[in-house]
Amino acid sequence: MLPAELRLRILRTAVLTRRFEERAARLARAGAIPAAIHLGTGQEVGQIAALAALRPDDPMLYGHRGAGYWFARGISPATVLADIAYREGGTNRGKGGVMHVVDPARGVLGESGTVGGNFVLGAGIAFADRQLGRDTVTIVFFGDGTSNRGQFHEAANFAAIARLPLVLFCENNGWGLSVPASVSTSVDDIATRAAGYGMPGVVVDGCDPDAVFAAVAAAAARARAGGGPTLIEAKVPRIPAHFLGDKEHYRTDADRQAAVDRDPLPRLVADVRARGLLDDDGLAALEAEVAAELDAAFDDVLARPLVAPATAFEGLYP
Amino acid sequence: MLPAELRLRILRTAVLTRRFEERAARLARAGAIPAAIHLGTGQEVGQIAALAALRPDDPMLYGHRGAGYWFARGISPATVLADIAYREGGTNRGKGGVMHVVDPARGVLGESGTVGGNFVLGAGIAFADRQLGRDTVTIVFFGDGTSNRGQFHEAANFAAIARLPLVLFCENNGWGLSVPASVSTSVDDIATRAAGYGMPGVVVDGCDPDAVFAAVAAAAARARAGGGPTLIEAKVPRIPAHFLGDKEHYRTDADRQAAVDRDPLPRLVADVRARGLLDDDGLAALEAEVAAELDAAFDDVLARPLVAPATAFEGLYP
Amino acid sequence: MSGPDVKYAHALRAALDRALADDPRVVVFGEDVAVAGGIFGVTRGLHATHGDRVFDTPISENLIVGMAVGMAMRGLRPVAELQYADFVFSAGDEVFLKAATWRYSHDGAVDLPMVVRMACGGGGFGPEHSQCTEAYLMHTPGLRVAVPSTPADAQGILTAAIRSDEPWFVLEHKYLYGTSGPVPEGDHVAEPGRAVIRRRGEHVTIVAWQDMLRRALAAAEVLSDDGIEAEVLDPVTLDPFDLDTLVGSVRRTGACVVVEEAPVTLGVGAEIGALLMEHAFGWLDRPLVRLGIPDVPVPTAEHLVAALVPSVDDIVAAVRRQVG
Amino acid sequence: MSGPDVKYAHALRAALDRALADDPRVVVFGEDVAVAGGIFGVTRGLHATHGDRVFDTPISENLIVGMAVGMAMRGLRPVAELQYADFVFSAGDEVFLKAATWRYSHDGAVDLPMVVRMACGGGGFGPEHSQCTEAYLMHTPGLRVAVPSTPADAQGILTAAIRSDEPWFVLEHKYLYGTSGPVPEGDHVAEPGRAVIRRRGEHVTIVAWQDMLRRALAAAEVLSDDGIEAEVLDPVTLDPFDLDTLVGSVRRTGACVVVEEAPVTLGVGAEIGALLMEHAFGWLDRPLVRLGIPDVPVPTAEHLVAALVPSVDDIVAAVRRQVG
Ligand SMILES: Cc1ncc(C[n+]2csc(CCOP(=O)(O)OP(=O)(O)O)c2C)c(N)n1
Ligand SMILES: Cc1ncc(C[n+]2csc(CCOP(=O)(O)OP(=O)(O)O)c2C)c(N)n1
Ligand SMILES: [Mg+2]
Ligand SMILES: [Mg+2]
Repeated sequence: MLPAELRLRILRTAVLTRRFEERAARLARAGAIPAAIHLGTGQEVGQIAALAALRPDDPMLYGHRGAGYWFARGISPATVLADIAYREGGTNRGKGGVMHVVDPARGVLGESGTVGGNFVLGAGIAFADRQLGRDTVTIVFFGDGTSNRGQFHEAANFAAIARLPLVLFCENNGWGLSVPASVSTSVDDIATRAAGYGMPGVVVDGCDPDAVFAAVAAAAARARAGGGPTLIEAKVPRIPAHFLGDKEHYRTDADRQAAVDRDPLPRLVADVRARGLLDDDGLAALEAEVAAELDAAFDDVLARPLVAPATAFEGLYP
Repeated sequence: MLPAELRLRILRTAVLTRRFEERAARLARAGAIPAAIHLGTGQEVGQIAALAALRPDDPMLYGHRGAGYWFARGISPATVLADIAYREGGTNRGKGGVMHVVDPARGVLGESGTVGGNFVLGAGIAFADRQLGRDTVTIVFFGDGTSNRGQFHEAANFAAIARLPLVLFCENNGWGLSVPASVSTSVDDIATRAAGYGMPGVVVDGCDPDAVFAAVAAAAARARAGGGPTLIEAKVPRIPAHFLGDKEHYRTDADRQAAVDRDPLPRLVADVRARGLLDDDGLAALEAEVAAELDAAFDDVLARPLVAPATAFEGLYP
Repeated sequence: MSGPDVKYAHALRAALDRALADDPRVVVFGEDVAVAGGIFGVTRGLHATHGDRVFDTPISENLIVGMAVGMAMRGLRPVAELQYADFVFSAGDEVFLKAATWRYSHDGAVDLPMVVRMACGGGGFGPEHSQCTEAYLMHTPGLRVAVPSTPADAQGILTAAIRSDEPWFVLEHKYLYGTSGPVPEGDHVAEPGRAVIRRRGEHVTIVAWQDMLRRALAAAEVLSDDGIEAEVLDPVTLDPFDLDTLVGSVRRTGACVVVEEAPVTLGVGAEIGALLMEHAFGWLDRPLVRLGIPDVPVPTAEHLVAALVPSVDDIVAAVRRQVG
Repeated sequence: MSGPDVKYAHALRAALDRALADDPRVVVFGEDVAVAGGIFGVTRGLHATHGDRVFDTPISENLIVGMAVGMAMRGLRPVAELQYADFVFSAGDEVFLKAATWRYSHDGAVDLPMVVRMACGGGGFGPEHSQCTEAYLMHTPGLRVAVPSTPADAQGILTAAIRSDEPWFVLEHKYLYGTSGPVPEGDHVAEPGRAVIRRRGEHVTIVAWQDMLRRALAAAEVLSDDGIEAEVLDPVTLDPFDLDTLVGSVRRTGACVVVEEAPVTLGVGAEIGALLMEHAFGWLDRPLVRLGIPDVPVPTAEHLVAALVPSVDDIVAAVRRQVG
């Protein structure tokens, strides 16, 4: 069971993520910032709980869904917004935008633009860290749709052989863009594929931070002890459309509503309340604090100039 | 159990294959023909038995190991030798050599030069034939080493979803060139990976033609009835070196001897003898007949000119 | 060109729709092409009309292209979609080593009547979703490459590609999907390997296609005010490449500028330069000018992309420098 | 160049051996590189000397290159082997979309000190095991490309590549592995981006590398008997490319022939042609001549390959036609 402080920290980060994304989406819809955002609504609690089970410097390659990964590692909303909005003060100065937020000191190493590229890069990262005597565990986040790329197979096989300190964390939200997992993926649980590599495969409720935390903690402990990789599949709802402009013509209202009903954030709020960790006032204070942080960050960043055009020529080589 | 006539046919084709390859290897070592041959010694019985369980027009993408695939489909030794030796009268006139023997009317569709390319092509072939109302079953042969390419994953997943009439036939000879399967592949039985795709996975003794025939026949019947793909793993010995020039520095004599001891051809000979299907005279006659056929074929083909240099410019487009 | 105005995306759709209706061997597939109608909307409605011959695949690019090759061998006429032209590398083995070589390796035993469609170019998508990869494809013997710039050519060339027995790669520019132009009614097929002179002029030949063609035409108007009349040539297909029309134009004008949305080094402009040396050396009054992306990847921010990709002003300035 | 005669393959091995000995961050991996010592024998003995830092991978090309990218991000200095240069497409996503873009996408937050070695060219291997894929790599911003032709350069450039913080692709020609030449003793490093004039001459500049360099040098001897003195330029690396040495040579000779073992269309010769237009237009007495593979894949039969790849006679004839 999560200690109280950690549970509250996860809640705070999840609220920060949710509110940040809501604001960013609003601004993007209004045309004030670029719209290349994939919201993580409903997946952020699982993402944040997973990262809470790792060390703050454990290498991570994140997925494309949301800002939770970065906030969980302490990257500031202003920094992330600067990357989204191509302003000075971000991490990639317009080169990578929201897809390539990076902070190696925090283990935030990036994301493959082609989904699934993370698998093989992650194997290399895990190999390198072990080889260099670092006792880190590398985590790779990916969606259910992404699991069908060939790189999954190549990386899973090698990770198992080499007993790499690697956690393959699948966020199965039942959709790969417009294609339901039932159409794209030949098994119900992607975790069942783990057996084909001789690695443990675990299914968890991705809306349950305790379950996610426990699964990742166990996988990380195993990996750090030399036991090799684990495939964790977190079942999560897909609440938002795939990307901001997506009208979801392909989806029924009932399916969307079912996802909304699984939203882990109200559940987590109810949980901390039930545990007596936070009352109405505390929650209001948390929301107010987040709002103030975001007000400041958004005001600050949106007042900054766009990165200078000349930066386009920089960064290719040392 | 194989009917007597079929058992004898398998034996005859296996003997033809073995003797053909022995001659080809001898000539190649002497520099009389190109040496780009990977011998199928010890794997040919399984290959031939597998194809005996299919219709003569069922599409096949073969592996790189040996001539058994082609002889099982009735391509003549002269034709194959012409391809190997870049003479007129082959199927690809020097373009593809031994790697790309082709005869669409016999379902012999070719081989991907990059091992593993067959998986995704095979999915397309199986899809096309079904779509075009042909009730064929497509078979894809591949080695244990090859199974670790990403294309395996992509094709297996889609084949299972689409219930493609496809048989994935793995010839696990324990080696991928110099790398033992234990070093390259994270599970002992590649067939265990089938469960991760929701398809049946079967392990058979690839030196036992009855077992191979039964497994392929069952898979084909299932596929033809709309039941989808099957992964069959035939355990076979790797008797020869990987390619002709390979000195096998990486291999112990004991391992090589263990493979030789598993040679299915003497076993099949003993079997037909024990069943009273062929006596010493019959066997001698079979060998003599094969020798005569090969004498004629080799004399014929090696007297032919090399394909004309101008053919290099032909064949790219219709 | 006469006919009603049609959007580029709709013209592509019309080509697919008609091909599906006319020929039962045509199948259309890729990620999100069926129910969703494609991430750029090109295939919208086709699944409803044609059923399972329009289907979604998993996120498996090797499979998408490899399956097309396998299907084509057996007589289907697959039209596969890769969501972005950068993904030719995600399916690199199948594009460059299978589609390109299979017929040749097997000495023509099978044809490959297949098409791969994909969206290229633009800004805001980042280094892995923005590339115009035509030069890679053009360097590869065995692949046919189209870069249609108008709705009419989009429909005509895609139709020709589907009816062809050769493997075609059709690059569709993201910024063109929403543009309109006349498309002939009825069965409209364009002939591959025929460049189109989009504007006549005597002082310089500008070669450009897709979004760069629009910029080249705009630049030509600006230049015209200065008395410089640019001829603007749209190659339409890069393989086959219409050498005659290029050489004819440059022999008239004596100067050539190539504008492309790809790295300059070994971009299509390099080939055009070499071809002009070989076929128009004596006629060239001045060296070829290549405009393209300086040798960096395509960044994500639109304004950074704008700093890299040739603009109307860049083209005007380059022509003035060259011809002036 | 002084020093004992060493085989090209051994020179490469010496570079790897020394790098492994000097720098614990260096790892060497790929298919069959460890116990077997590589299918062309380059890595023989390294596993015995350096243990698990030289290791075999599964047949998983995406993994091989992707892992190198991931390792490099974290401070290892991976030297990966792809068995054949054609396999850059089997690992297409990782080569063209990861190694090339990662540093830029993340604005330099990490360097990619990685090397991918691979065997190219030759005959008898067929369309998927014979290609010289340097033009594809050279068109890609972010990748460094070496085509060493001598044992000294093989060792020197591989050493430089391993010590560099940039992603290097080193093409090793199959027909050169067995050739010998002097290699300086001690710590021998070559400087990337420095072309070498392999032969001085005043009438024409022949640009060639690897097996075509050998043919070009043989052709130059034949031509010399006719009184035609060819200057033969070996670029050594294609990215960075030594423009100055090329331009200097062509300004002296006034003519240029490029010989390569790859399709002519958009081969490296196209870029050289365009560069010469841009930088030596007034000095060129005659158009560039490009010799390469006509636009078909590489067949398997050696004698068919010989019919396609420029021969010594082809080079002699082309130069005579051009200069004569
Ligand atoms: C190789 C590749 N193919 C396709 C895409 C386009 N694309 C981006 S996200 C996505 C869907 C991913 O689905 P999933 O992995 O389930 O993640 P989710 O969006 O559901 O979180 C697709 C098709 C891509 N970026 N890369
Ligand atoms: C993509 C690719 N990688 C590597 C090779 C080189 N290669 C050819 S056969 C082979 C070993 C294959 O092993 P396996 O699949 O087990 O077949 P076997 O030779 O044992 O029958 C290798 C590495 C290739 N042809 N294609
Ligand atoms: Mg999903
Ligand atoms: Mg094997």
